[in-house]
Amino acid sequence: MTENTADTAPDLDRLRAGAPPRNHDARTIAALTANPGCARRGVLDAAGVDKDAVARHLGFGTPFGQSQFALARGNAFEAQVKADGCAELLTLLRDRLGLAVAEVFYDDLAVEDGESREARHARTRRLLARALDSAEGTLFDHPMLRLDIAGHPAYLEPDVIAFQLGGRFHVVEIKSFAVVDGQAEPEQVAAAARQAAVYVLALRRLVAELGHDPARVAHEIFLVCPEDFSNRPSATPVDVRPQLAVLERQLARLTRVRDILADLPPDLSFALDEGLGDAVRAVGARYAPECVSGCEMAYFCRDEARACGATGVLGRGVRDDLGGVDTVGAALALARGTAEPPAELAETAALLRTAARLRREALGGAA
Amino acid sequence: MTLLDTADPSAAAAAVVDAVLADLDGTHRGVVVDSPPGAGKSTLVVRATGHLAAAGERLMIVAQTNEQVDDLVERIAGEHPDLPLGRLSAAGYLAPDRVRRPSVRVAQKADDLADRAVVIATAAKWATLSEGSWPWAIVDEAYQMRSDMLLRIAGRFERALFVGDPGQLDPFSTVEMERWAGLAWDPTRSAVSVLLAHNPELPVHRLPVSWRLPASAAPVVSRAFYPFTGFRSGTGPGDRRLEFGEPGTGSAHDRALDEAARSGWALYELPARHTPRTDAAAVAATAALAARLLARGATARSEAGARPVGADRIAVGAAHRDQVTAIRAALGPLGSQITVDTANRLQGREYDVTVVLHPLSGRRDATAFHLESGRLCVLASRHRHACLVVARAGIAELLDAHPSADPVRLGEPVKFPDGWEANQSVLAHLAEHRVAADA
Amino acid sequence: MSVLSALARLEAVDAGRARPLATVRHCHLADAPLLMVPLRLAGEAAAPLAVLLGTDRADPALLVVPQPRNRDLRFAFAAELAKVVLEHVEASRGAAEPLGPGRDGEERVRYTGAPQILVPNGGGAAFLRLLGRSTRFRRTEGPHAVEAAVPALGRWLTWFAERRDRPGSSLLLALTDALRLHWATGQSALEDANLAALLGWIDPPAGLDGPAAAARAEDPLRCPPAGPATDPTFDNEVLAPAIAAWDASGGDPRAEARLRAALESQLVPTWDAAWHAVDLLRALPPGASVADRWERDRDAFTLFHAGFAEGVPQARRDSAVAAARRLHRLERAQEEYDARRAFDDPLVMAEYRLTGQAFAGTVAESDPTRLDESGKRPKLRPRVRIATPDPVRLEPGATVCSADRPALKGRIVESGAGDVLVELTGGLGRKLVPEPGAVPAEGDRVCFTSVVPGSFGPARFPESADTPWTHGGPPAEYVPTDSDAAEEWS
Amino acid sequence: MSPDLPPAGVEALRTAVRRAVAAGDRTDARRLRAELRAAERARDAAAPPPEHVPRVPLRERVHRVLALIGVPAAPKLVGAVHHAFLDGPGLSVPRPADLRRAEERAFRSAPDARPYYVCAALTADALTPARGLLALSTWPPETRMIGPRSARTDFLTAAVRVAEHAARLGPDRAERLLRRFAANIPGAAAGGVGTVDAAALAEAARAELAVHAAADARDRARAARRAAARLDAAGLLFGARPAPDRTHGVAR
Repeated sequence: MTENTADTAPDLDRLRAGAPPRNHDARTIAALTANPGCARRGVLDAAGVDKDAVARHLGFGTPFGQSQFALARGNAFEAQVKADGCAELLTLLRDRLGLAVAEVFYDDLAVEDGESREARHARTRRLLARALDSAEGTLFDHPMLRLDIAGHPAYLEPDVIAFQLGGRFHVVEIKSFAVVDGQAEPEQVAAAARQAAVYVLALRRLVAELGHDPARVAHEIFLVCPEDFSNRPSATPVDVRPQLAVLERQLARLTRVRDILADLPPDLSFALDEGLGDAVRAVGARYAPECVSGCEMAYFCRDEARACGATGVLGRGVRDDLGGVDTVGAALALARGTAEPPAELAETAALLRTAARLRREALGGAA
Repeated sequence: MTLLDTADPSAAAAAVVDAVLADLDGTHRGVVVDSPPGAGKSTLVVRATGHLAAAGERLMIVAQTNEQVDDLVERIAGEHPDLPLGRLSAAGYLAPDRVRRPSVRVAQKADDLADRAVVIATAAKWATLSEGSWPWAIVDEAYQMRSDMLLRIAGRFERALFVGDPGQLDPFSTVEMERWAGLAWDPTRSAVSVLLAHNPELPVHRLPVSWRLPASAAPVVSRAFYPFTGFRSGTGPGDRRLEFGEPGTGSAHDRALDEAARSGWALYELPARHTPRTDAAAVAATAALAARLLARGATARSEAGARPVGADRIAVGAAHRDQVTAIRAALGPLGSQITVDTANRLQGREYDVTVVLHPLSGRRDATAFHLESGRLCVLASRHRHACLVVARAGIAELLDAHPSADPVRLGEPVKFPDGWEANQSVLAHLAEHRVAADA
Repeated sequence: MSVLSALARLEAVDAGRARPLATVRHCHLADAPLLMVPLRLAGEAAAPLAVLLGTDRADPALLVVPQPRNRDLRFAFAAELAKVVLEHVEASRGAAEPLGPGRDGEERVRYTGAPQILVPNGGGAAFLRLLGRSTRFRRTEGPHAVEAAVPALGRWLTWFAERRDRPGSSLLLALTDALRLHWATGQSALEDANLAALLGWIDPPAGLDGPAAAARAEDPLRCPPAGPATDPTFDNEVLAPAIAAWDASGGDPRAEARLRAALESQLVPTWDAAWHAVDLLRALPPGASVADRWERDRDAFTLFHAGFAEGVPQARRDSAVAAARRLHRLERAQEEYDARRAFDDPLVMAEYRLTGQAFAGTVAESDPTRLDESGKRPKLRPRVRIATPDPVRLEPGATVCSADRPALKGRIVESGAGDVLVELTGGLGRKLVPEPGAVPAEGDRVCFTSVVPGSFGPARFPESADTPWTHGGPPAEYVPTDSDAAEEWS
Repeated sequence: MSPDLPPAGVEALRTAVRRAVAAGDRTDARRLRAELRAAERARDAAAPPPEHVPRVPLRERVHRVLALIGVPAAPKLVGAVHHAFLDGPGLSVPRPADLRRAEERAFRSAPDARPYYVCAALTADALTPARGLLALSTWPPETRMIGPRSARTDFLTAAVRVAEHAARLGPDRAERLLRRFAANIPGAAAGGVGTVDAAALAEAARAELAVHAAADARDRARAARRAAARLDAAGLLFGARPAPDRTHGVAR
């Protein structure tokens, strides 16, 4: 895998036209799994292109802003749980997992601002190595972890806690959405699980580098959220094996971007100039309405897909129901019998014609 | 694992059965037995019935469909002809011949069967009873029963043996509800998963040997659908053979049949295309393969001797009802002789050769329905000799492009095996047995 | 999703306007529904910010929480909201009509009306559910006491939210759901969740077509989100400064007025859009079974209303028995709803005809007096042969009923290309000669379907106290605790 | 419906700000926001509330709190203790790094000119400033070293001091603070719901402290010895300088 990425890296640097690669964090890495079939997204992400800037330059900026109320709530809850050596978290772990009273080690792996990410990563390595050897240490706050993304090391925003219990590490993810009567928004839990999986994977790689069994990092993470309608934290174990499997698969796949690059013009670049639109269009997209919630390019791709009448803009389900017919115009022509279907579409055509007849009948000829 | 690898399969299987029977004599309130496809689940039920009856325990047996109940009646009555059986049924039930035996009494009221040592009925029928109690129950196909059904019948027994196949299709509900997600007693979950959530101390046994699946299929199915437990075939390589009376013509159909006869598997691959569900070419190919198989006069040789593969020994499986209807129509007069059905209805059945229309063939996007591992597991594990899979090319790409954004519900156990992984695993194996359709 | 609705979406793209998915209205619309447009503070589970509500479109009431992090202000808001909701409940119920004695001999009644709550979208309904959950356990005495109306509001909102889970219930309707049941737009289901965009496709303002109106609706500055989530730039640039100013002013009425004006500016466009949606729905004639389903809603309402004073328990989560019972009820309601909707509406039935679960055609042959004499007694078993162009996928032996007269039942004898033979087994009368008109005659237009209501019979469940060991045994009885009432609700 | 609709200018500016923000144009947004605030001020024509000038300088107040609890503490705890026991409103403590930087400047320009400095606590392993903590220069060095158990022992020590202080003064203002401590110390919440017995809290904190104290003291003393050997006077108070960040640095 590393040889592949080594070859690909220069090409990817060229795609950014000199701009520095966008720094990945757990959220952006988790987002890589959202639409793996999309070559456009694959190339832009692998190259670390600032998709937000690209989309804005093309006139399709996404209002992905966050409310200051949500930010404040998130920060306040995290600060509260972590305050005074994670006093609340310790209480929670003692109650839920029977953590021994002596297990109160708290190592803040972040130091002051201004320290380099490499130095912080080195410190994380040093402290974790010691913890792995001695099985000593309870809470490791702000570990600076690293994952290779298509040949570039990405340092992960360290807003997570690694928690050691009986020689095994668990990732503790603090989120401010509520768990009400044991239930939380499945989408929010899924997003948290995907992010936690990124940390689990990075932590496992680090543990392996340090010569230990990666399985010492548990696939079970602890999600710490406000309980019901209070500020009281609750801890819920979440099994992130499915998210881990998907993530590993997609990270391995990113190196396959090379195959996509091979089919692209050799001088392609995503510089923010007048050629940007053509450059982006040169890489095929796989737009689906779900993209809007997770990809900065979504509105551009939607516009493109609508302009060419792609059935995909109506949803994956609609596209699949129209099996084999890719455009609205072609499907309607078949339904209305104004176009003679090619042999391979005879069936779809028959189905669409029946559907059209039934609609006509039911609507009294009005349709 | 070492036991699995080295010991004689019969001995390994017998050891598990003995352990199960020993547990029935113990103090557990329940005993669970996981049975992979064709691992002798019914045999176990018959043995356990005899065992409990011999100990003088009155016994109720629960199965999921009338057909399953009748199968069990037939087998138990055959094995234990002196055991008085009761077949509890709904009004309007006509007992088939195989159930009409001297030791079997059919009745609609439990009171009429009070003297029977063993009473057998569907779960739905048991659920209509408001009183009566049996010291023991055997619940068959327990993984296919919804936990709300178990709730309704559990008052009728004190202790129970639960037998079923965890790899097959999960029960489903016609309403989507999040309100019970994460509850240990979620009524939409399977009976076994709820039972074990509340009684984690119950012993769980696993039958280790599939007597149905040939040596060519057991590792493939085991790896894809039972990754953590595993099982092996009862027969070795070469013990099962499929021979044709009529040689192949070299056509793609015949080459696929020959490949299946040789290796136990064939992937008959049509050109990549997105199609409606009832893809005419795929439907035609599926029907043609089944018809050609019959026309070539196949003979199945196995530990049970040689026998011709007649229409009754062939099944065609598909994911959707409309596909089944279309394939049946394409089979013409054979459509009424060869079994053509959906995965749901093929559960628990066994044939010599199966022809399967791959659930993902021609799809542009995979849905949870298509990816459900149990569906593919059922379709890929009905055969004693060979399985032919018909599919459009491009499934690998479709799986690669599948977005993973499944919501996560707190407290809900992660489902294994993952449908995506299972599909990849099976597909990787099929790729080695690929025959391209004639252009 | 089906090919039929996919085609409707394609037609909508082509026409630049939504296309009908129904010929009749499948939900009930009360004469004076209570419309609620709630907003929630971002980042909080159920912290209310404001709600615009009322039954009179010209005169909505605006309730706001000037500082949503202040617990006392929230409960003051809840008390105000409770007053409106409880008044609506009482005003809607009408008279109690006697139904005669039930099986247990007790006289039963049913209110002639029931309260209906409309919200713009599914998020609004989910928010009401959480608001109900966060208020129903409040205590009216002791520490953290609240007004009696607050827990009452919680119990009613919880009840509304639970009724919404029931297929076919109209007590709490999300307008986007209701509209999508009747129209297909030229955009995806995901985009249909935006009420303004959905309306833009169904009934675009003058001078705009569907796509243009929908695009306009996606601009949060011209078309504020329909809630309960607010637009982040509104939060950051308008709301936060206004709340800060209110805080700093020490509750100055002028600062409060500005805050109210800011929130009102976000709510009024949705208020108008929601009534527009109501108008569109009201213009459709109601389906034949809508009144029946509303009657079930009124039954449920009467029951809950009658038991309200005693305090029917609403536990945090269903017990094992309660969950199983509820699932059974919901599955029954789903089946009933699916079938009745198809009987009411040829466009819904067309879905089943396309998938082969129903067919329509002309009676080619009819043998209305045919007797089946194979049994001990002869039975009336008329047969009709129907010519149909539909792609029938019904196996011989399948049970079907007539869409026009569901009591008329039969089974498929044979089905070939363009022609189906049906043997009629029920709905013919009690004699050996069919009631006049019961058997379709040659040349009649008929539609038969395998979608039949009522295959789910009533089911027997154990009492909660008899929950078996397989399900954890009898549950501890739910008793509200101090901690329920003490939840900070922050 | 609203008594005083804002003038169109304010409303238009507000929309313009949101447009700029949505378009990701920060410069424009900043400029427009300033204009908006100006327009709002003009509209309100009300004098802004007078700035509350504290009589006691901030560093002095931080000093008082730290002296009271006797261990390194985060700003939030400092503020809460101030609110509970000292006059005036809650104390809004700036980022510790900023406060310490100012103190360090003062120290370096005239070492030991002041009776005390608000300084850093040092990480035991790297002797760099521990994140988010404030300490006093007058404390013995080992008090300012942060080993792996120190966060907990300091929390417990602070609990003891606060509880004792509350017991002396009467617990009214400190109620909330005591509750927070009690909720996170085993056996401290014996007093039932809502009330915390300061004596019970102190006792519970001491009990847990006994588990960790010896090992923690050992860690801290060892670190203090290393610090004395390696760091100069300023370093001892404000920590070893961390390695600087390299922009877009790529390891290996």
